[in-house]
Amino acid sequence: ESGSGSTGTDGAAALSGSIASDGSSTVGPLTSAAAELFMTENTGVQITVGTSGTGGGFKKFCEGQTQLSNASRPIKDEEKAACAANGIEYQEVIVANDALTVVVNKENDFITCLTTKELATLWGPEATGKITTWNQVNPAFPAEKIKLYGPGTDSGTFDYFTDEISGEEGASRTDFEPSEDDNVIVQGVSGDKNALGYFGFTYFEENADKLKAVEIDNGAGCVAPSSDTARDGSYAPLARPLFVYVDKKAFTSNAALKGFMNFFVENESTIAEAAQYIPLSDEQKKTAQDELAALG
Amino acid sequence: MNDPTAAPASDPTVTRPPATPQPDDTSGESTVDTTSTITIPRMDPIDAGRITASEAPRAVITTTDVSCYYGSFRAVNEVTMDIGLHEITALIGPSGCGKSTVLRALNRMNDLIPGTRVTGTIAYHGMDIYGKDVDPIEVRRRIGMVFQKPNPFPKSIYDNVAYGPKVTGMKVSNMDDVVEESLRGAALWDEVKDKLKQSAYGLSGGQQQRLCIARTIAVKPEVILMDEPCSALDPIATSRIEDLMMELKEDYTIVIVTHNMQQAARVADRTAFFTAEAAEGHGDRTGHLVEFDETTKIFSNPADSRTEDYISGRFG
Amino acid sequence: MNDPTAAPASDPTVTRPPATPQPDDTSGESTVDTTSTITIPRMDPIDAGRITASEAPRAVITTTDVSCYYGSFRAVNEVTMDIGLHEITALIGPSGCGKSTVLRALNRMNDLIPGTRVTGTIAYHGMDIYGKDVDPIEVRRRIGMVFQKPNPFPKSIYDNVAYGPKVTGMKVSNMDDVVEESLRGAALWDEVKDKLKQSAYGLSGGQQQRLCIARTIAVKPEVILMDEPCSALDPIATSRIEDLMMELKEDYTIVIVTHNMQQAARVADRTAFFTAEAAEGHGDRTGHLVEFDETTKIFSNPADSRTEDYISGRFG
Amino acid sequence: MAAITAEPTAVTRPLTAASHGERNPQSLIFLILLWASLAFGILVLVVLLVNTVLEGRSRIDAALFTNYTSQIDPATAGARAAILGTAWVIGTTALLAIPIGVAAAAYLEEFASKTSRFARLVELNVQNLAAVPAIIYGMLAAAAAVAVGIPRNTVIAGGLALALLILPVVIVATREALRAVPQEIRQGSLALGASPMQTLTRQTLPAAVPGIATGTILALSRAMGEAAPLLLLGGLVFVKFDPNGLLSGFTTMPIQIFDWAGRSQVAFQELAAAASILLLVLVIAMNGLAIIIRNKFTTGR
Amino acid sequence: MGFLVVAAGVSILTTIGIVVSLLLPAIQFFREVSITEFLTGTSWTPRFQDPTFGVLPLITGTMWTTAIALSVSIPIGLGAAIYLSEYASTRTRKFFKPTLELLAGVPSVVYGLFAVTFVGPVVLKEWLGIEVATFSVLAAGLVLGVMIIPTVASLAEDAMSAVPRALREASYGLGANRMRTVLRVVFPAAVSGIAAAIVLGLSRAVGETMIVAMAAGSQAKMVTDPLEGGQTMTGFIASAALGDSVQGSLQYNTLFAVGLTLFVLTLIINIISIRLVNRFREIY
Ligand SMILES: Nc1ncnc2c1ncn2[C@@H]1O[C@H](COP(=O)(O)OP(=O)(O)OP(=O)(O)O)[C@@H](O)[C@H]1O
Ligand SMILES: Nc1ncnc2c1ncn2[C@@H]1O[C@H](COP(=O)(O)OP(=O)(O)OP(=O)(O)O)[C@@H](O)[C@H]1O
Ligand SMILES: [Mg+2]
Ligand SMILES: [Mg+2]
Ligand SMILES: O=P([O-])([O-])[O-]
Repeated sequence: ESGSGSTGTDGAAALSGSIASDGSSTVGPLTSAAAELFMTENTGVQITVGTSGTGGGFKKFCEGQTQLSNASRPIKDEEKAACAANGIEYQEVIVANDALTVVVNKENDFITCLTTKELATLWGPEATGKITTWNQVNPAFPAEKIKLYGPGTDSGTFDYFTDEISGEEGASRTDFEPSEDDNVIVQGVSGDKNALGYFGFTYFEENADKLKAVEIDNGAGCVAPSSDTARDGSYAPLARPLFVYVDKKAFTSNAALKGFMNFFVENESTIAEAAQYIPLSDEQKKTAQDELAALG
Repeated sequence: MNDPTAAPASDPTVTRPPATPQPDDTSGESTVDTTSTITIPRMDPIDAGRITASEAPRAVITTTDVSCYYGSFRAVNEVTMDIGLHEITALIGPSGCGKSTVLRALNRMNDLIPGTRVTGTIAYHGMDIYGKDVDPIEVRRRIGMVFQKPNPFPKSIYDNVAYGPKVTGMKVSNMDDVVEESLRGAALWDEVKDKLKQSAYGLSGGQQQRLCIARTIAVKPEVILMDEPCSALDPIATSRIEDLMMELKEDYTIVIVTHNMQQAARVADRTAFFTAEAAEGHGDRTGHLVEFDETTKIFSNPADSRTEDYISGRFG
Repeated sequence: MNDPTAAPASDPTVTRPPATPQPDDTSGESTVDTTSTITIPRMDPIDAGRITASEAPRAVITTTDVSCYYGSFRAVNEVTMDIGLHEITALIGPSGCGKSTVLRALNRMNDLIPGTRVTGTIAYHGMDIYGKDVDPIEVRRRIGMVFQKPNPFPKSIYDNVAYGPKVTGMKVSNMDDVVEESLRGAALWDEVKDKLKQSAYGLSGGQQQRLCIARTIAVKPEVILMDEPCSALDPIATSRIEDLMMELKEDYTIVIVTHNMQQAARVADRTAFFTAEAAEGHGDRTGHLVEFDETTKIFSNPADSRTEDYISGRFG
Repeated sequence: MAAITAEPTAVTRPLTAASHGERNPQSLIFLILLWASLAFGILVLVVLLVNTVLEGRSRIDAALFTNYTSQIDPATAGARAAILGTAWVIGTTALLAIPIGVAAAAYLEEFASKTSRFARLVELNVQNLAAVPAIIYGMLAAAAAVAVGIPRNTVIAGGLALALLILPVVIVATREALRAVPQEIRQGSLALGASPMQTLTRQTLPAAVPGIATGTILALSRAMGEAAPLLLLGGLVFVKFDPNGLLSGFTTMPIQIFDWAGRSQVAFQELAAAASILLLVLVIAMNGLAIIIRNKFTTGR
Repeated sequence: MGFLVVAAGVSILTTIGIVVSLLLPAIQFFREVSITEFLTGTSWTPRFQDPTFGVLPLITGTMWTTAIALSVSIPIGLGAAIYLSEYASTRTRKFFKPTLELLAGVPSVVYGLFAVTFVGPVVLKEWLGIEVATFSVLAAGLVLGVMIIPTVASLAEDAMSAVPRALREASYGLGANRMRTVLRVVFPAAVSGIAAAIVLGLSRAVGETMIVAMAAGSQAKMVTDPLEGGQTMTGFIASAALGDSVQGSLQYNTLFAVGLTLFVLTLIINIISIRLVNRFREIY
């Protein structure tokens, strides 16, 4: 985990060294894209990107196994404690925006918009084994069997969704197909007319031909997920920022890591576009740059 | 006899002009009148194209220029001989000379070894047993076989005997009778009648071999081929089987392979002596029939010096 | 001879009182003076505790009450005999009577089969070869072995012969000489001298067997054990090997297993006849030594009726 | 000699097929069923191959071999890191498993007495280990890595997991190869006064090499297709570099395929299929090589 | 020589390693969760907010995929084995046996892909009109079955080939045809070896991971309908390994409790199989 070569963001001299990152499967592709662009210029740098989920990533991060952790939610208190216990200091860096998207099958003709209350009925812990047909969610819906797909319990998306919808992090029904692998959700929902699932906006964008995004009504009318609604905050409550957590010590000692982070933030909009993410607003970007600069 | 590598065909002691055509057995067809049988013409074994025993009885099986191959290896070359009805014919010769191969060719057991091939003609009552329409299964039912190592099935004694009639679809009014009769025929009934339901593996070697004979006669074959049936047995068991063979020949025709010359001398009416000589260069040895005659003649006054050498134990 | 199941020990024809202690060979120790040899006392074979050949020469190997086991199966029971120096000793008997087992016990080749066990004493020049400090490898170097099937290594002729001297770490000034000398000793030199570098597999069966003999004498053993060395060979090859044995006995002591009684009669000075009788009930047969005497005596005037039965071909 | 009573032969039935022959309806139906069983297996194999080839053929190109995987541009992404990673991991596997496996087999087959408790214990262990699910070996290797304090996602940990996985197979194959060496060769050598160890190294092992090679190649080809144990090592990562040592991070072909198959874009699915073709070709080639060696060996004897 | 003994000892070390690395965390696990709850509970949600730790859903998942797999591989595998050992010419066998064995060589991720993209949606849904879920126990089981055909076939063929020629010859010599010889002599004589082949197939099916992880679904529930998804023990371990848990946490130890269960299960199966194999080895 040591880096060498000249520091600086200009990349004039190629860097070398290795960087291990893990964490959110929502953020993973973005970091991978960043790494990919970075490594074409710095062939001596080896960056690995794992996708264990936000929680899984923080576990490794706080054990010192990784220098970067991708997160689709802020770090939790117990994770902070774990890091502190191991003497790991970190900096949270915002890298993109996301609109957590609820999707149904393309052929689904009864759902275009769901209220947050309906989502709570559908996904709340009490629903386990009880809410099994759509008309139980809304009498206007047909009495078809519900089939649910969602991210696994290690994912930040799961934490965020349960927090916003059930009001408590982790409070979810248990009888759905959980997967850390978002394509499983794509496959599942696109293969079954009565299925519903949720995940990051990127996955929806990539599969817009197979899936239908559900508009969300948070009391202020139905809003569809999009770059704009996510950035302007109207897609509530499911719009969220995405983060990368960086190990401070590694940042200063590992030139490759420093170079990479600077590159990441500098070229944030290009990277986000390439990976089909919702880029940062100018203000968000400025904050991120300042935070990195403060690290030295 | 100084050149062991000489090809058998060029051996001066046995001259073999092109085989005289035999009635009914060269065509490869089996649509011949099924009642006809062939009487073997008496011929001097040296002069004749066909090596026959003198004083020949009616033949059950006649082989003409039979060669047997394992893949490309010719194990036996051009054997021509006749098996006489209700006789015991012994095949003797040193190890590897092809006795077993010839024996197994007689009821198409060789078919089961991949890559085997038989050329020439083997006729059973004048019918080519390798003919196009011939069912090898029918051949084996009529020409039964007993092996060197007793090989009972891992079943009860009763089931061992009943197996043949069952699988060949024989019409049997009472299987118990068939089993008893067959076991009596093999001189085993008294020893096993109280333990018919016990495993055949509990019998002694000699009893097992007699069980195998009982099993064979249960399907009522006409000919029984035996490949060294006593070589794994002790003297007492051996002499029992030899006695049994003498009884059986009243009803059956028997061909026996043995490496025990005295056994051949004791039981056989006719004896065929085979040997194998190495081909030029490398190890492959092809077996061939040296001499076939009445047993007394073979043992007292063999026509070929190699027979004499073998009989007198000079090799083998 | 009417009860084949009688245990050998109760056989009336051979009475065997507890073995008389022999000098030097019962202790299991091998620190004996290596130059001492034992002269076998002359005793009547029937009355004596030890079955010995009459007119016994100096013994190279003496076995006392040797029984051999495969696992729990006793293959051979209490064999007591002496192998005379510069003699050819033949072991004969029907299949499965334990000839090979005894032979292989003589140079500890049986060690290699898991579960084998030898009881009693086998002494080589008075030293117990199963003694605690004895290295079986050294035993095998001094007591070489030739097998039934020629078993050359998949190497060149030269390498086959050179293998033994190499692996035993023999001091050899010129390996070429050793190879030539050994091949000459095995009467093979003239046939192979131009193709020493070719694979041994290209030789005929008889040549391969002589190569195996050459290979054996290359390590300069004192005794050569041969297990049916000719049974896979044709008459010419057989008689070459027999001639060779007669030559070799000038320099070596030879023990040969053969199923060809005439061969024993032709080459052996002394002959031991073994047989196996079935134990009560089930198939396991234990082999034992029936008679051991000068070859002429065994073949002309055997003391035991079973020997006579076997010699005259009544079984086996 | 007994008098010959040449009685006229009874009327002889023809030897043609009867109802109990080889071609009766029962037998034919039975044979058809057997044949269909075999055909089914082969058919599935063909369908699988054709299906994979149809899906992946558009991505069988140079980029598949030379490029790293890409987040942004699946159309030009490749399996370079996975191919090299597979080579590293399988190489490590071979270096660990072959010497240990051959030595263990030689011990069991040539030296251990059947009654020795140690040998029996080893034998029982080998038999049991052969049936332990692959994923368990992943858990073991992960624990071992943690125990010695190296990261789990390293070539050495992957090689260890796979080596332990195939060790029983190598042992069994080697034992069979040793057993197939004619006893006469050993006896010939020992009877000349060669020590058992000399006999092993100079005669038995050389003669068993083809058999050992056959079994080992098949085992390695199995290891090459294994993903489960490596997943347990945290092997599912985005790797865009060539592995360069035993402590290097890595990905392998099956993991890369699993990763790509888990992505939704069609281009990644095609990439997964293309990499599957590559992996299948490798597996088939290794199987073919093993068969060639085996055939050459058996006919040469 | 020392090296040989040490090498042989590696297998023992491996077993000890497996037992230790599974048992230590599993013991931790069973400090917090009673064995009874673990073995009899019908709800498996260890990673949710109110975790439950009944392993039965995973076991039913494994049982279903295994049962389906065996119902494919036993008849097909034995049929192929009989054909190859008793009917095929040497040439045919030389070609078809290795070809069939390729089925076992196909990497399991490739099978997984095949199950999800072809067997489920195309074969079952489109061709056969069976309404399977996207991830179904049925599709995973069928493909798993295909994968273990060679396992069953190969060992069964060995067992039948081990039946002495002499028995076959005795049967043919009595005029029995091939079918009867096979069914009445060879098959009964080889029965314990054939049983061992099936048991080995069983243990392969129980232990296979990637196919079920990719195709059977990831929802741990008591499986009652093979057209639906379900999670197996191996599937759970794989998916839990994809997400990560802190060493020492209950969730982390769960992995090892299931791993231990799997290990013990395959061990039992294997002991049965060894017994069977030894029995058929004893006969000849
Ligand atoms: N299945 C086989 N495949 C190839 N060659 C064979 C086969 N069976 C026998 N042979 C060869 O055919 C030749 C004749 O063998 P066969 O068994 O007929 O001899 P035999 O006279 O019966 O010998 P023995 O007295 O040893 O039984 C030998 O060279 C033998 O090696
Ligand atoms: N490796 C072995 N394991 C178990 N039993 C064996 C073994 N070798 C031989 N036997 C048995 O020991 C007895 C004696 O066998 P041995 O080979 O010594 O007989 P033999 O007299 O040499 O017979 P042959 O003339 O057939 O060579 C036989 O019953 C045989 O079955
Ligand atoms: Mg024979
Ligand atoms: Mg012998
Ligand atoms: O993978 P997550 O972004 O849902 O943690």
